[in-house]
Amino acid sequence: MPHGLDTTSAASPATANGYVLEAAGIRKAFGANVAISNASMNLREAEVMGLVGDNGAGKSTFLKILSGSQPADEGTITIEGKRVELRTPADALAAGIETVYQDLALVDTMDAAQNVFLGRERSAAGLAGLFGFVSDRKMRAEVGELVKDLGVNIPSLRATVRSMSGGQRQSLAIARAVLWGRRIVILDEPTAALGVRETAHVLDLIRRLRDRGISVIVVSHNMQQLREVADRVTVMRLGRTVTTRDIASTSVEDLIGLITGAVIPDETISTP
Amino acid sequence: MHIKYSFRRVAVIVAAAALSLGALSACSSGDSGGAGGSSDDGDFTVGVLVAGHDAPWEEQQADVATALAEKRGWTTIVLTYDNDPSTFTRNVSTLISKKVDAVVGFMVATGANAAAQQRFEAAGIPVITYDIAQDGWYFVGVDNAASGKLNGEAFGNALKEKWDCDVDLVLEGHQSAAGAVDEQRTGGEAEGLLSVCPDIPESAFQSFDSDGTAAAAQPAARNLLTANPNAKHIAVVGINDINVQAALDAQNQLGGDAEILGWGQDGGLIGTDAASPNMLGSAFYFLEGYPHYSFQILDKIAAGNPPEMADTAANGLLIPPCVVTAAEAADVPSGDERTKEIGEKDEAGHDLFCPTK
Amino acid sequence: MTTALTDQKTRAVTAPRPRTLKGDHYGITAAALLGALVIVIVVTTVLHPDFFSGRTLIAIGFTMAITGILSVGQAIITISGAVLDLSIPAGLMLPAWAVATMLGASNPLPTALIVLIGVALGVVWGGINALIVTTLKINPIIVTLGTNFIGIAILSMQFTTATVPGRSELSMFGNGSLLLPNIWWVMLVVVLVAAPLLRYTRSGRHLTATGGSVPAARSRGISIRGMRYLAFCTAGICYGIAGVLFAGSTSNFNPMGSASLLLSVIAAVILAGVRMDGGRGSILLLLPACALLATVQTALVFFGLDAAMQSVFQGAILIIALAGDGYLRKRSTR
Amino acid sequence: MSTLTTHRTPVDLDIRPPKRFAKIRAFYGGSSLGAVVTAALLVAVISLIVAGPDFYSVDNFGILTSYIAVPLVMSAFACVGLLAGIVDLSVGPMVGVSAAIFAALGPQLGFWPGAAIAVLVALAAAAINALAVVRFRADSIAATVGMLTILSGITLAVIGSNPPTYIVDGLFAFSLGALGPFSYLFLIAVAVILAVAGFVTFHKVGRHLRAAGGDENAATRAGIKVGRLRVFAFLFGGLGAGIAGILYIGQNGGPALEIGPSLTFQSYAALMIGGFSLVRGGVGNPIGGLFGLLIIGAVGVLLDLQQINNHFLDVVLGSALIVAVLVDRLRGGDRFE
Repeated sequence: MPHGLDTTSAASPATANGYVLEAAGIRKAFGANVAISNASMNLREAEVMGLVGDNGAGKSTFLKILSGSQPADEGTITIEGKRVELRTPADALAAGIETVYQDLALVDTMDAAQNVFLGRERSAAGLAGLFGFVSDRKMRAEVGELVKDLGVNIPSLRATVRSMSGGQRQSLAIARAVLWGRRIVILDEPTAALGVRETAHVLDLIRRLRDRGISVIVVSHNMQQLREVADRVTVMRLGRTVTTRDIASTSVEDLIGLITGAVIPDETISTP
Repeated sequence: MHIKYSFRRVAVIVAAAALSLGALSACSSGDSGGAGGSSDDGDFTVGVLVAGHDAPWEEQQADVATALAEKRGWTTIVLTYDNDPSTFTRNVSTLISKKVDAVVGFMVATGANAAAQQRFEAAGIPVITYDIAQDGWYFVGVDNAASGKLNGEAFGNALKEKWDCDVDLVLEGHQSAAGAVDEQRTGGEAEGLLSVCPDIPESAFQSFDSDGTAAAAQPAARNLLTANPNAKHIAVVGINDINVQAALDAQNQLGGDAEILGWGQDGGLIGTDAASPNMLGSAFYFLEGYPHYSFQILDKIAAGNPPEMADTAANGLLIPPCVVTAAEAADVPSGDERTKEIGEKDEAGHDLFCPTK
Repeated sequence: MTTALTDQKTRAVTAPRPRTLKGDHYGITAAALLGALVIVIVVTTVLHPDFFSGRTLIAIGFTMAITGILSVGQAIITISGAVLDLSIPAGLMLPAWAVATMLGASNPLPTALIVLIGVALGVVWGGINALIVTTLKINPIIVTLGTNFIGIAILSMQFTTATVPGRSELSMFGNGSLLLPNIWWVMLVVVLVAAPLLRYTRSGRHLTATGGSVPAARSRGISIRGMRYLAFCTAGICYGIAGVLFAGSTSNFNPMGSASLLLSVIAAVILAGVRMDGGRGSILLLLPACALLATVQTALVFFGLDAAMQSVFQGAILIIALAGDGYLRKRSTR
Repeated sequence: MSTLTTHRTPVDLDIRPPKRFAKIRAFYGGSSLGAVVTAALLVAVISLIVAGPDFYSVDNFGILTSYIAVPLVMSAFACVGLLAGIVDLSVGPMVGVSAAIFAALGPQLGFWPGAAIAVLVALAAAAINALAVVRFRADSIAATVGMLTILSGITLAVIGSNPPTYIVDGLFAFSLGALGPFSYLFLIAVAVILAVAGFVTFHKVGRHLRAAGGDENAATRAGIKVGRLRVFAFLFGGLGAGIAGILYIGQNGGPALEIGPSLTFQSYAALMIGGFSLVRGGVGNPIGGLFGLLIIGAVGVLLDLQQINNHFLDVVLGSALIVAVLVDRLRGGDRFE
């Protein structure tokens, strides 16, 4: 059985500060089926981290744990130096982690502003607000600004998501993550269903997130895209994180080798 | 493109619609009436309420009423409420707004009758009810309890002759939704049977209930027959021919050597080839001919001389039941023919068609 | 091994909810149904020994026969992904009325021909529903809700009571028994023919696949429109047969007379474990499901419970079965 | 890559082919109420042609508005369930059972105790539905069919062969009152409709209900407690059914077995004509339901005026239902393949 290096042991001494997110020794099993064992990741401020791996390598399980969809069996997650327990999506949201799911998690029947503020609606002014009424005007204004700021093109803030194209939906989902993700945004296959131009736009959005000081984790199968947008990349294989490398110094061939097991990593995680 | 509607716009639409409706109604309220015929013009208008479309006689009753009204130069407004109280209430409103001079009909949505009575009374509209008594409405109909008893006695005599009153099981085919009519007819028939054959034990009387369709009555009767496997002589009574026939069919399906005989009521099937030979008899009420009786009251009302209120089966206008055996029933013409003849002659169905009068 | 780099599209299509591989627990459903059936029979027999008799069997056979045939049609429609056919009352009543009318004619056609025409009318009814569903592309549950109202209303304009001559061949057959009611044997044949047809023929597989996933079925070249027609028309055959037998075993009926059957049919299909979202379900399990419903109905009469209580029991069984099934599925998909 | 700088260019990437009936779609997409308002106007015009201007009399509006008042109250509450993605087919029978219990107990126990018990029974039925559907994940249509069967049994047992009569003088008089062409009950029902419309549109909980119906997964991931909201929707529908049952008795003076099925059909047909959907949650507006019922009621009154066989109402309703859902699909609803 190929054995990846234990990334945590090497990483931990140097990470006391400077890392936005530290996940260490994460393990998750479904019955007898161990989905991931000993998965780890360190995320710096304002960087884009790629997460790659073959099908079944455990990427999505790792993501689900980081986004609170599934609690981990073992391991620790630290956000800005503080231990956190992520048991539900709400926990992750509270910890400042926003996730853009592959299916986007947009409600088709609602409009852009309503979707962006879903679950965190702005209250109406005065008494009505106290009774739980919401203000669409406030929300629309905020979303309008955000959308302008991000250069997202949406036909109308009142149009339902149903009437939007794939790229517009993706942009909207990312915009939502930007608005709420104070520290970390996780993107699961953000370009998988998109055309060329839409893909370019989404990649651009990701860079803008980084420029705003947000740390981004991108799961992707597309090595070229990752090379365009990511700073570092973490490789998973057979339920483990085998290595993390600077993307600039890693060739696509090396990455594929790491993913498939043809290349056994011989160095520890890249130094900060 | 604004797919999400704006609440303000909706409010505007609603307000506009309300205003325009109000304006329209205000404009036209001066000359309301008209369509369907109202009585403002001195014409005598009769509201005819039809319970539904479950049996042929329901519409035939309206046909006869219309024919008799035409004879007199009156107008009719025929409304059907499909056994539904809220539609019944709507019909009542319509008739009141049309200012009809009187209302006749089968009022089977009994829960809503008291409220309807209050409203008709307030509007000064006299009402004639068929078969189901209501305080304040003229009663026209069969004395169901007495009629049930007559049927039971005729049935009892037949059973005395055939089985010497040795009956193990008496099935009562109820239709509880028909309310008091069911209790009186079905209960009365059982009572009449018992008066001829007093030795039938109380435990031999067992009931099934149906919504008046064979599809529901047949399994109910079948299960009840199954639950009484040891009965050798089975008698069936019921509110109508359909319920009795369902039990006869069920016994036929179950097989076995038990004998079964039935006696229906209302004459719905008796005399036709859909009736089992084991249905010995039934009673014609000539329901299609009820308007002949109610129009006698209407004649007095139209003449400005309404009769004294008689609103129970005890003091109302009673229609004699026509108790017949299956053989006698074969001579009675079909419902369609009877409807036509009564409409033309304005005579009682009993006088025209009852072979045993 | 570079598939990982190219399979993103397929992943996107098949993405979200993981479906269990254990999936269909037909075995558990069958065991539960048969277990419940045995319990009902044993308890009733212990308290009312008369219950255990050939007569009871015949009574139950009559009660479950027409429901059983109709539920085969309903199950086929549900498995094909068309959710529910709420137009069963009209689909049964149209052939039943036609058959009764033809039998009552002064110079009736040969019985075999009448039966054929009746079955054909059932197919026509299914075809009408399929036509509306496929051309307007509206959910069948709404289409059939609408067509049922229209159909029953139009039939009501045609007749108030239909009577079937008691001495007709069809009535003799419909009311007769050979150990079990003749119409029960017909139902058994329908089930035993439909089950393998759905499971082992190409068309049956396609039908099931369409119910499982329309995009997947279409991508394999299956005509979705064709499958809708197939499902509704096959169900129509069942309605036609049921309608003919209904006329043969009910001496008189009115247009609203079959409304109460719909609830029993839906109950049977649900009890048999046919999934409402399509693609899964066993025709054979309809047998114990219909048997259980009919047996409970008869047993309750032995306990002296009236029609009201029978409704309460039937509804309660349904809710409990659904809740149990839902709970099992929830656990197995965890 | 040069494409990196394209973010400022409009990203109009709708690569789907242009749809047929684009203009019709745009029109009906312009307001979710466009279709039903158009239909209502159509019915109004047809009535004018068929019955003449006399159709628009104060009397007729009084009849129409009082006839649809009780179904309107029931629909106002029940539509919240549809928005939350549950279909409760047993709300009609809940009205029936509430009416039967109220009429049976009211004369003995008095108005308030009778009313309280009636509402509690409806709520209990709704709670069982919620338990089966939310906790045990039973299919909502199927489970509520079971509840429908149970409730019709209970109604039969309560009413028996002798439907109770209970005329609550104040309520009965009130049900006959009208402000011009609008009956008081109708005005109350409209107020309820508007309140519910405001609630589902502007209130946080209402918004979450619609999200839960629109996309359960997305709502869950946004931290919304979908299960709890659906329980609320069930109970809300039960509460409305209980109240509607009492109003029903107030207006009609007694219950009947037929109440349940006909009310369920009438209300759901109205809601679907008004833009709700049985198969997807999150769409529809209570005000659409109001127009839907106005259409159904107007057709009923028209049939009365013209003395047309009630069967035509069923034919019209059945067709209207199919057309309404077709329109819903054309303006962006789900296609059924």
